[in-house]
Amino acid sequence: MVKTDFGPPKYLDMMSDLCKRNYGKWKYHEVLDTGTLVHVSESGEKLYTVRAATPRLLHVDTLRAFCDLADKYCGGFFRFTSRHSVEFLIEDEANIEPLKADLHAMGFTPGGVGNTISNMLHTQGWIHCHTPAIDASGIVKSVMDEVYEYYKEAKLPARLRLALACCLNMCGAVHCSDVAIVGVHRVPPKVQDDKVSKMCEIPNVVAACPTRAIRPEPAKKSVVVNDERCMYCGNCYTMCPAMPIFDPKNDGAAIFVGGKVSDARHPAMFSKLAVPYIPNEPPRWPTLVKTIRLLIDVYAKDAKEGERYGEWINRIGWEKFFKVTGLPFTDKHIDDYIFSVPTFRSTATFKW
Amino acid sequence: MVKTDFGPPKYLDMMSDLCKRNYGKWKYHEVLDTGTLVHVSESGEKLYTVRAATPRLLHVDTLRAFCDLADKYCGGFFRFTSRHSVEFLIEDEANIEPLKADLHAMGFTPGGVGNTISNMLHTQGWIHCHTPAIDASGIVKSVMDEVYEYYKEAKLPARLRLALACCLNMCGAVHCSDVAIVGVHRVPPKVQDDKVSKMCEIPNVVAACPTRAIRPEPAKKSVVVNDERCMYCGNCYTMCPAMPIFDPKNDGAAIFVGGKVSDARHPAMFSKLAVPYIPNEPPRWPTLVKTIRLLIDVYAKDAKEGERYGEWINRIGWEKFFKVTGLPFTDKHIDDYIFSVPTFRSTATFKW
Amino acid sequence: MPETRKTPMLDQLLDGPFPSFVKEIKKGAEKNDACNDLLGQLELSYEEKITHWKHGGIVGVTGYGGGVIGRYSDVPEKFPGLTEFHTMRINQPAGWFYKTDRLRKLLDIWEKRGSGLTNFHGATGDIILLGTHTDQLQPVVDDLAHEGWDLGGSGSDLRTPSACVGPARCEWACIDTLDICDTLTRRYQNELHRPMWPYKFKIKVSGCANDGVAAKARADFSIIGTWKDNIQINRTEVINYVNAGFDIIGQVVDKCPTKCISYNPVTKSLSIDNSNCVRCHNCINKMPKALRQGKITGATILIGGHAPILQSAFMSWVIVPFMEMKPPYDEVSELLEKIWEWWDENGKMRERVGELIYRLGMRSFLKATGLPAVPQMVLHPRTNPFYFWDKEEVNQ
Amino acid sequence: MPETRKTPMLDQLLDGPFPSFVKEIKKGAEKNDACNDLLGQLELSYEEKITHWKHGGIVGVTGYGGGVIGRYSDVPEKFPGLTEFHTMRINQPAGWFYKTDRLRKLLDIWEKRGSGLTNFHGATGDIILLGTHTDQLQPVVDDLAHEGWDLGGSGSDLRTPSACVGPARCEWACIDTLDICDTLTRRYQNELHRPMWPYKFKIKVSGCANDGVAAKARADFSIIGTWKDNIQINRTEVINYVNAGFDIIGQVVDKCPTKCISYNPVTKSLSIDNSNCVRCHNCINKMPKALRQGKITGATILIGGHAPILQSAFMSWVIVPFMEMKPPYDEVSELLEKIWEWWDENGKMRERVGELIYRLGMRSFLKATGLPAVPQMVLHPRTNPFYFWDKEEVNQ
Ligand code: SRM
Ligand code: SRM
Ligand code: SRM
Ligand code: SRM
Ligand code: SF4
Ligand code: SF4
Ligand code: SF4
Ligand code: SF4
Ligand code: SF4
Ligand code: SF4
Ligand code: SF4
Ligand code: SF4
Repeated sequence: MVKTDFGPPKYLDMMSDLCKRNYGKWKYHEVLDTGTLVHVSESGEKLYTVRAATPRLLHVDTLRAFCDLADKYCGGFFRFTSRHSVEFLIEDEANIEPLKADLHAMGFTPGGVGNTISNMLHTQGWIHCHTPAIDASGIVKSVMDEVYEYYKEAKLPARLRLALACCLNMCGAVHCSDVAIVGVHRVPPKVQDDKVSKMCEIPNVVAACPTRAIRPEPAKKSVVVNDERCMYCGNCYTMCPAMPIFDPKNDGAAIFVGGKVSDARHPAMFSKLAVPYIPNEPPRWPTLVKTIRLLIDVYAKDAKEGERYGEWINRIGWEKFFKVTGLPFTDKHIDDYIFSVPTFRSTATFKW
Repeated sequence: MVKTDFGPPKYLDMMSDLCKRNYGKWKYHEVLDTGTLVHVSESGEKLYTVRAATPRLLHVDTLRAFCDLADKYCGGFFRFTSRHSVEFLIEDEANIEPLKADLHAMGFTPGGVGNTISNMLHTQGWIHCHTPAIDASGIVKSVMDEVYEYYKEAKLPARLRLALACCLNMCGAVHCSDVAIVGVHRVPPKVQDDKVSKMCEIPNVVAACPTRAIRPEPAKKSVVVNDERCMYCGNCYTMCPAMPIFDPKNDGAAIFVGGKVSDARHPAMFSKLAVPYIPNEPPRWPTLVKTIRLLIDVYAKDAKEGERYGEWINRIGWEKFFKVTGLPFTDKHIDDYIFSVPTFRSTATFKW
Repeated sequence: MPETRKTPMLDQLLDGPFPSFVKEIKKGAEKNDACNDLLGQLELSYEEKITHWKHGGIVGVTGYGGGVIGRYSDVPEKFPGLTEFHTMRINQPAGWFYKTDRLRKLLDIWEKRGSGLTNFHGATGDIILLGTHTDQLQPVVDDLAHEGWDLGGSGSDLRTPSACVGPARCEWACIDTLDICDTLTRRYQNELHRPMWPYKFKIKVSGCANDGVAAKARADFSIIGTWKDNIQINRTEVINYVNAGFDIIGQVVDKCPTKCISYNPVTKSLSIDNSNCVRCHNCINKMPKALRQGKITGATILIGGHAPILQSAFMSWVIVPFMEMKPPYDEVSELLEKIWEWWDENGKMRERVGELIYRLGMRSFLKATGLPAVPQMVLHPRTNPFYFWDKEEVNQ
Repeated sequence: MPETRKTPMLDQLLDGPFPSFVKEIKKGAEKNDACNDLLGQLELSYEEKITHWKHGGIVGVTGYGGGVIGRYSDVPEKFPGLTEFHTMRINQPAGWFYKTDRLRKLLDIWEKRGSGLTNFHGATGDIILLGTHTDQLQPVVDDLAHEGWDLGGSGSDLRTPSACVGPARCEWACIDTLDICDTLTRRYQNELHRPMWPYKFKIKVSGCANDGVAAKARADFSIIGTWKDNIQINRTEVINYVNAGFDIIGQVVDKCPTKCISYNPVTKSLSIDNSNCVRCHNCINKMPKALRQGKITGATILIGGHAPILQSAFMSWVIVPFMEMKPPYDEVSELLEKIWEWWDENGKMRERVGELIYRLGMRSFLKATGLPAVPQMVLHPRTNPFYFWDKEEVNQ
């Protein structure tokens, strides 16, 4: 009989003695540079952390190389972060620089600590998902190459979290990121009548549509989509493979900005639509990358020390945001979904 | 042939020469006391205004008495305000005090200017409407008697607008008042099956219910209400007189607080539920009056100079509001209607 | 004339400093049966905690569809004077200004043909004549017409617009509220008098952001005065305020929502970064002698306000950040008419224009009216990714 | 072994300073056909701007319902290595801590039986093993089990909980994030491995309001560390910060959301009105040596977070302002189980718990869980008057 339901390895078995000794006894930390932190315990013991961004998609050989570094410098222990950075936990201060040099040589230059752009959260894209409107990894690589200086150097007013989701399912915390890319479709699903009856449960498909754009077409044992009401969420496709919603000519990326999840200063906020659509331009998505760059540069220049992206916009106002970025404001920016009304400007106060 | 569609008398024909001469040329004003304002024109001319609250329900004889005062002191001109106060527009400063004395003698003591409680907006109640859950005028009288000192004396941190609507239709700006009373029902309508078919169009009645609590009952040529889904809005009764929703044992008043319509400092805000239910206690509604008094006294004591009711609560937080007022917080206070989710506290920040 | 009704409960509302509505009704009861019966029926309502008015009923007068609200007692046997007790709504003069001789005529007519009871004014702003018989409706209208008073709105029509006192007695009116209100009321008498829309439509005009007629809260179409250029500062008066002990930091500088005011305590001078001013009006409110609005004035137009029936209360939201407001106000009319056309075509029965926009989206509204989408329309852009593309916008 | 795929487009992603995922796949392609085909198929996607993965397909292993995501190429004739290319999700150790010898075992198994490609980690937090054949699923699971690695969640089940680094390396952890995460993961292995609910359910644990695992944004059930008593101030360290030139006014005093911090520049001392502190954590973030959280620690529990499908994204909201967090965390479990029961009973297919609460109301949720209504649950009370009364609450 196979063993089941025993769960993950115990975290304590994955942790160095130093971590265990000082567990819950950390007193304070200092940021040594954009790749290095030190945590000091009540006991006076110190733990150094070297962090480096990864593409998350890692071959076992790369992971083995990380293991080699951990064995060499960290007594065989390391970890990953909630943003898929790798972190090496060092007891001996002397190991910091050699480790960094080795990491750099491997192509994993440390960075992402403090007021930087840390690793960019993302999803599967064309590498492994069945519903993406855009690729994930290729865009992330292109964007991170472009804004790399902000990863390496602490030049931002506050930390800036980038994220990408390849479709509206938004796997990840994309909807609460400082700057987020989301893959969007722009045309209704194409119903493959011959397949619907075989592959899909029609009542479920009809019920799946949040705008009630789908009705049964009993004659064909299929369904019909009212194109006027469809806003391309793709939920019908999730329920019914016979309703593909891809369209290479029209799929692309939207950009949302100003979200955060920490409650520091201002409570967590959703990201808001900045750019409704940028076409797919593989392999390096130049328009998208340029727009992200612009969005970050304007913020870096205009925001005050300690202001996250959304806090900056809250201060200057959305009308100024569109002015200083030069991005067009369109009917798409105005909410017309369930919770729209509270987003309307029910006051005569605004900036010109 | 009857003359139709000629509209109201021209406002200019209803205005003194002084007003016409200085029309659009006013330079500044001063509050002389809680019943008196002076407006100074570019030309140096001055216009004094004496204001007094009225119960709005006025017999022609009272209006004639106002006309007499206007003839005596104001050259035959006077006006009403957007809150149904009466305003006498005086050219000769010497007329101010005599006019005030006469008004006082009539029972219409001047007040309501500046940081006071001005006239209480209200609706018809049992005097003239077919849908009220509470009376209007009797409650207004009882409340205003109780808080009269705040009408006469400028003892508040800012102006405070009271309003009352006798049912959820909320005729008036009740939903954006500092402190508002709203008549509420608490039990579903009673369907008079025999009358429905005669008096009502069933499809319209079914469609009228925002929570889809009503379904047709073809057997009886009537409708059935799903009591679980009914939130007593009374809209079905508006559409169908055979569905009365009154219940003397259960009708009563709710109190909403913290609204405003001016955009000064903070944009206009909706009022929010403070007390879900207080029973009808004619003729003087002591519990309701006591609760309003409490709500005003706490604000008067705790708010800072220049802070409207809602601004005060925004500063201290709703959790403190319920603490300092001692009012219970219940499941009723948590929104469960269309726009509920944005009102939930999606942050771990709050006060104990 | 029957004996005056005994009203022990209502009598308790004769006392106290605030003017008593019971006293008003009693004034009527002395000379009018209906008023006397009203006292009686109201006392009964106080005893039973329930209204005694029957549901609606349509009554009207020749040539008009709205303006009269039918009202019938449900206990006419007890209170025969209330068998019919209809309300009439009369267009108020803009700003609720009255010349006594004109008003007295109206009062006389109402005393003769109605109960003599009024509301000055109704919550919408009309003069409300409370209670008369069906057979008096036409004569009242005829008599009033003779004296220059016309009916107001009711039902699914335009309601009598209303406006704050504006330039007639307020230094802050950025627009001629009274003229706008009067012009629109006259221009749309047909829309006002003949219900033909999905539901009611209300217009209110406030001269500045203080919104003295609560337009944003209760008008489908709110016109709010504002300005485009810089707040005017009178430096001497600033110093006067400070010298008089005014808390300029606490009440003005700190209260500015965009923190765009700075004050120099040494020179006692105030400066405003107008590019970040949102024209909330607080600083001007607090220092009326020292600060004045800019000189390039006009209005912000907002849409959609209404009470909570049925989808929750909406406050009006911006659709035109700035519109010039010069007579004959054709730009407003053009916009209004486009809105009415779209609403009339698409609105369901009893769907306010704001609710229709909620249902069909601002996108559809903007297309119909030709208004451009601007960031001033929203507090913030959408947070969800569920937006539509027109066929012409996508690659076929 | 077929020739390495030509990937001119992907090759452009080998350059640049950020580590390249293409390089990772190429590492695999050198020894594994499937990886080589993955390169080819991805290049095709880049050319055609479309995914080449077919829609889902259910695959699994003995005794488990979730944890494996079926994946099939839609062009298997071109890329035979991708005919079957399933993903496996593996429970990560709490906090993503690894001992190299343990991890190497997992890597060896995956190289032997799968593509050798991984995600470290998936967005939910699992170890993601990317791509293997159906016939390898069971052997992978067996081999992994032998080394102490178990499957994660997928489908309508509990997903692997995740937690920030917490007390293992952070001075701000008010709760033992790792122990909570580990305990719940172990306790609910059945819920995690056997989809039986209306939809997925996610738990995330952050040690403080900084929310390092973005729980509020993406967990149905968010556990966030906090404290009840006063922030601890180290006066000497405050002076050190100031002397070092730290902008204490700009970064701490002015940024406090409730303005409850005051600073005396003369004595260089900071004081906090803790009764108005909302524990946003900013002041502590900015002066980690000078300020520490209180000593009475526990967690705030929030519910309902999820991405925008279908009713817009929800952020979790407060349901328990403060819960003590002592092992064995029975109070959390009791609450979780009550929530699951209610959701399971009432939820429609693919209705997240937050959406169910939206549909039925917090009232119904509170009744089911026995939690008391408290003002901390809302930003503000309702603005509409549309609330319900239970039969027992009204007079019959
Ligand atoms: C390692 C990690 C926790 C983990 O379990 O993996 C972590 C570690 C630390 N975080 Fe974090 N945070 C981590 C994800 C997050 C997240 C989640 C996310 O990014 O998706 C957030 C919420 C971000 C947001 O709001 O969108 C987060 C918001 C913060 C904040 C609040 C920032 C703010 O002002 O809004 C602080 C406080 C600060 O730095 O001032 C903080 C501070 C810290 C400290 C200083 C805590 C400490 O004393 O050890 C750690 C080093 C910070 C640094 O990088 O400069 N950490 N932290 C995560 C690193 C991810 C990475 O690879 O970059
Ligand atoms: C007469 C009237 C206009 C009319 O056409 O009838 C009027 C007249 C003035 N208002 Fe008003 N307001 C009048 C209704 C309103 C309303 C509407 C309402 O109350 O329903 C509001 C919005 C109230 C709200 O926000 O809920 C209103 C918000 C203001 C404000 C902003 C107050 C604030 O800080 O939020 C000011 C400015 C101030 O006083 O600082 C103001 C200021 C003024 C000034 C000083 C304007 C002026 O220079 O003449 C006038 C005397 C004010 C006073 O009473 O102290 N008026 N004013 C209305 C008197 C109603 C009454 O009988 O009391
Ligand atoms: C008379 C008046 C109350 C008063 O005591 O002053 C009034 C009385 C009635 N209103 Fe109103 N409304 C009156 C101003 C308002 C206002 C305030 C305003 O216009 O500024 C509002 C809130 C703003 C708005 O329009 O939303 C208002 C919101 C309603 C509603 C809810 C509409 C909504 O969209 O939420 C209803 C319900 C309906 O239309 O079925 C309603 C319905 C009614 C009805 C017709 C009752 C019904 O169910 O059919 C009442 C007729 C009673 C009668 O005997 O005259 N009344 N009603 C006001 C009109 C007087 C006038 O013409 O000057
Ligand atoms: C693998 C992963 C993305 C990644 O690249 O890391 C992923 C992949 C998929 N997600 Fe996800 N989701 C993943 C984390 C998330 C997250 C983030 C999180 O868990 O913290 C979210 C947002 C939070 C949330 O749960 O709402 C997320 C929100 C969704 C949704 C939208 C749910 C909603 O309520 O809005 C869907 C749609 C659905 O369930 O039908 C979805 C559906 C899917 C499906 C199953 C696609 C589908 O339509 O059926 C994807 C399977 C692809 C595959 O080949 O494995 N995925 N998904 C993540 C899981 C890895 C792991 O176990 O560690
Ligand atoms: S965001 Fe969409 S396309 Fe991307 S991994 Fe998630 S479900 Fe797949
Ligand atoms: S894509 Fe979304 S909106 Fe369009 S038909 Fe499918 S489920 Fe409905
Ligand atoms: S609030 Fe209701 S009861 Fe009162 S007047 Fe308006 S419609 Fe009638
Ligand atoms: S009162 Fe309102 S909720 Fe109840 S049945 Fe009537 S329309 Fe529906
Ligand atoms: S709204 Fe403005 S312009 Fe009109 S009366 Fe009030 S303060 Fe004056
Ligand atoms: S009008 Fe309001 S926003 Fe403008 S400067 Fe004055 S207080 Fe500030
Ligand atoms: S969430 Fe708080 S406790 Fe956890 S790692 Fe981040 S700062 Fe530390
Ligand atoms: S934790 Fe936040 S709210 Fe509390 S004192 Fe510090 S900054 Fe202010």
